[in-house]
Amino acid sequence: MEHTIVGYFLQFEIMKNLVEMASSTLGFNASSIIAFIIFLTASLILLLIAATIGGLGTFAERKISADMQMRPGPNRVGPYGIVQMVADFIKLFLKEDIVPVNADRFLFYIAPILAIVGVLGTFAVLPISSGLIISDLNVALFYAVGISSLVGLGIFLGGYASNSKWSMLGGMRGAAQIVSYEIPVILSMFTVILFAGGLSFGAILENQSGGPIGWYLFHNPFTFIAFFVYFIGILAETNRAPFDLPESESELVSGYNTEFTGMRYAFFALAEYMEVFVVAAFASALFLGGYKIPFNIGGDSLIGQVLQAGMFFTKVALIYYVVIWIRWTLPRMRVDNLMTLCWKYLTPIAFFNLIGSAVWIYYFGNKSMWNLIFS
Amino acid sequence: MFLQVVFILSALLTVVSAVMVVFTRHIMYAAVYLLGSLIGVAGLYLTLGADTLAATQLLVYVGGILIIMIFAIMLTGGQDFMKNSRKSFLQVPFMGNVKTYVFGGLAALVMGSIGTKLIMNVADRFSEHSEMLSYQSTIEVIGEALVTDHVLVFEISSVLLLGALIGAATIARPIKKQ
Amino acid sequence: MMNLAAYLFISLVLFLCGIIVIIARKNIVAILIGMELILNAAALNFVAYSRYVTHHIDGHIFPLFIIVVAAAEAVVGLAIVIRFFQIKETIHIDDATQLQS
Amino acid sequence: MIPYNFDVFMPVVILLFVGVAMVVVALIAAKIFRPHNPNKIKNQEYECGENPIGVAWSVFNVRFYVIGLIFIIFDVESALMFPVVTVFRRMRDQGMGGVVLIEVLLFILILLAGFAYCWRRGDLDWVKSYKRPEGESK
Repeated sequence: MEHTIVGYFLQFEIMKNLVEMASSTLGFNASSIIAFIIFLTASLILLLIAATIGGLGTFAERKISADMQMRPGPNRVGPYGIVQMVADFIKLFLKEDIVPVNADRFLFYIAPILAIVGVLGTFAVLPISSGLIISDLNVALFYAVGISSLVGLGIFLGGYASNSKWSMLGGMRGAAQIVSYEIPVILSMFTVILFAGGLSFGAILENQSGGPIGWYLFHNPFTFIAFFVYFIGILAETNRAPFDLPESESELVSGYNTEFTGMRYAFFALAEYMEVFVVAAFASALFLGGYKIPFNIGGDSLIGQVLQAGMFFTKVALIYYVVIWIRWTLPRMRVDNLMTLCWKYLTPIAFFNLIGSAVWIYYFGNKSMWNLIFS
Repeated sequence: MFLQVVFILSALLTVVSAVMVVFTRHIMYAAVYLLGSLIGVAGLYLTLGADTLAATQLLVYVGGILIIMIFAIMLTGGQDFMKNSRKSFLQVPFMGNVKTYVFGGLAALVMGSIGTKLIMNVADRFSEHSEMLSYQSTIEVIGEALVTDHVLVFEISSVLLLGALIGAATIARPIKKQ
Repeated sequence: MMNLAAYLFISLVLFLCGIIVIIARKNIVAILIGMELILNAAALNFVAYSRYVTHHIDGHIFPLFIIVVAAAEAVVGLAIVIRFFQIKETIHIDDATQLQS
Repeated sequence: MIPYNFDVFMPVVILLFVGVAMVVVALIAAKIFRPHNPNKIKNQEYECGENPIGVAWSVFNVRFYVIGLIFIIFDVESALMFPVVTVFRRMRDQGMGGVVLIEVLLFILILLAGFAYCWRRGDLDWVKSYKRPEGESK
């Protein structure tokens, strides 16, 4: 339990006393129940944060794109239009829910659930700060990769269930694209896991330090390449431009979510924006030092936790900005170029990285190239 | 306590989904119920302390096998689409009739009684008080086992995958236009 | 309630469902789905025995390779199904009577 | 040896349930507020204003399946590699690095052989071009 949020709370005397008190009043060991309550509260808070992040994602998207095209963007609702996302939510909440008469109703209902569950499942292992990681499983990365494959299934079933040609094309493309780019992404993760020697985020962040020199990005040439492979891969896995073929609005109306209205559409959009957040968080934890701050200012105290969370969100926001920047800069790829890029460029490069890192470990162990140069 | 709750939920999900796979009339629904069953089995693995296996189950089955099964359904399910209604999607890939279900039920009855008889032998012997594997995480133990004791099967599995890749790619390659 | 017999019983139910699917269905893809159920049942048995009886990690290795074999089997099986469909325009199992088209 | 503590998986299960509950609750709550007046035109699937012809569940191109099968082989490969790459550094520190490196390289190279075969035969190409002159037939 030591790598969970409950473990962090149990450091404090007051929590230990609370557990003892509850155990004595209830007559059995109450640590499980206390843990459940803490986990449930944390999960619900996280859900609110996630929904806010999703909303902020849409807002940031519109504001940054407006900035790049030199127009104001949303600016009517609230200061700088920041309440726009609430207005959007209310609008979507009040929209009529239309299920096409020829659609497959059962799959139409469960497709958004699959997409949301696939993203929310990964939130359990999100390393926000050293204490505020809800549960740092020993197979955290493996689990996250596995559970997020539900998103692809949700997109595919959403496209299938609509019984519309646009949706079907979008869903097929989405599934093919998401599964294809999973391979370079996983292989780039291997490059880091080889050096970290563990799948939990605690192990991955253990050897990284606050400064850029301690990051895995600049650990050696192979991880440097792996970062870019990973970054391109996550753009495609989350259906972001220039890989937004499943919902390319100029050819496929809106792709797999053409027939979804109101809240159902909102859940697909939310899942997409939250997934961008999650993969950006993983990118920051794997390659950019995650929540580590230089010289470990603050330590394990509460201030340290806040600083770490701030560091984490800053890095994620930067990656998020780059993702949006790319969207408004590059034109969309053609589908054959997409597959060529995945299978003929990224996958061989990722394999080369994996082999190279394994050889590096064999000769130099865990030493980074700075260690080798300056020693 | 929590262990029992997860066990009951996973067991229910597994069994109900498996039964629904048997009785649904729609091949796509069968695949979706299979998804429920697979997730339930992953939950059962968790209750047995096999976290690596649960993650593998999710990654390979849900992310891989299920998706290509749905691909295969899409690639085979749609003949006579344009002239028939969507009824054809339910009927053309025959999902069985009463006769076959009777045979299947009889076979299941026989095997089920034999299996129950076998299970009865161990019914009251291995209870929940027997201790779990004392690994915090199975992944490192499995990793060590894969490169030491079980290295041969590890390498042979790669040969198997190579054969499957080449064979399937050769079989499924589009027919060239004559 | 959580003991070996419970897991074995769940595994038995999965296995029987797979058997019924294989016998009753006439759709080749559905038959492959039934085979996945059976392979899952076998893997669950291994893990349950390793947890309650042998207390050894080998019970976790075997399901890993069962999953590998299941993937290989699904890939090749579905490739054959798709090829069969391209030639015969059907995936009814009773139409698969000839080895050579 | 630390005993296996199942409670660490609690948030995973909770989050999965919360995810399902969120969708269901939001849809049911929205049902109270949202209007509901369907008509025949509105309930059609969208086809740019035309009346939709047929259904969308048609037979797709087999290249989706080819991509899927290459993917699943490498998916399984990565599922097997996850435990191995996790212990690789530790095994090297224990002095078994060379053996494990050779094993891993063998594993990857065998699979890369299949990958190279698929590449050579053109299974990785989305648009097939057999590069055969127009008049020539096989």
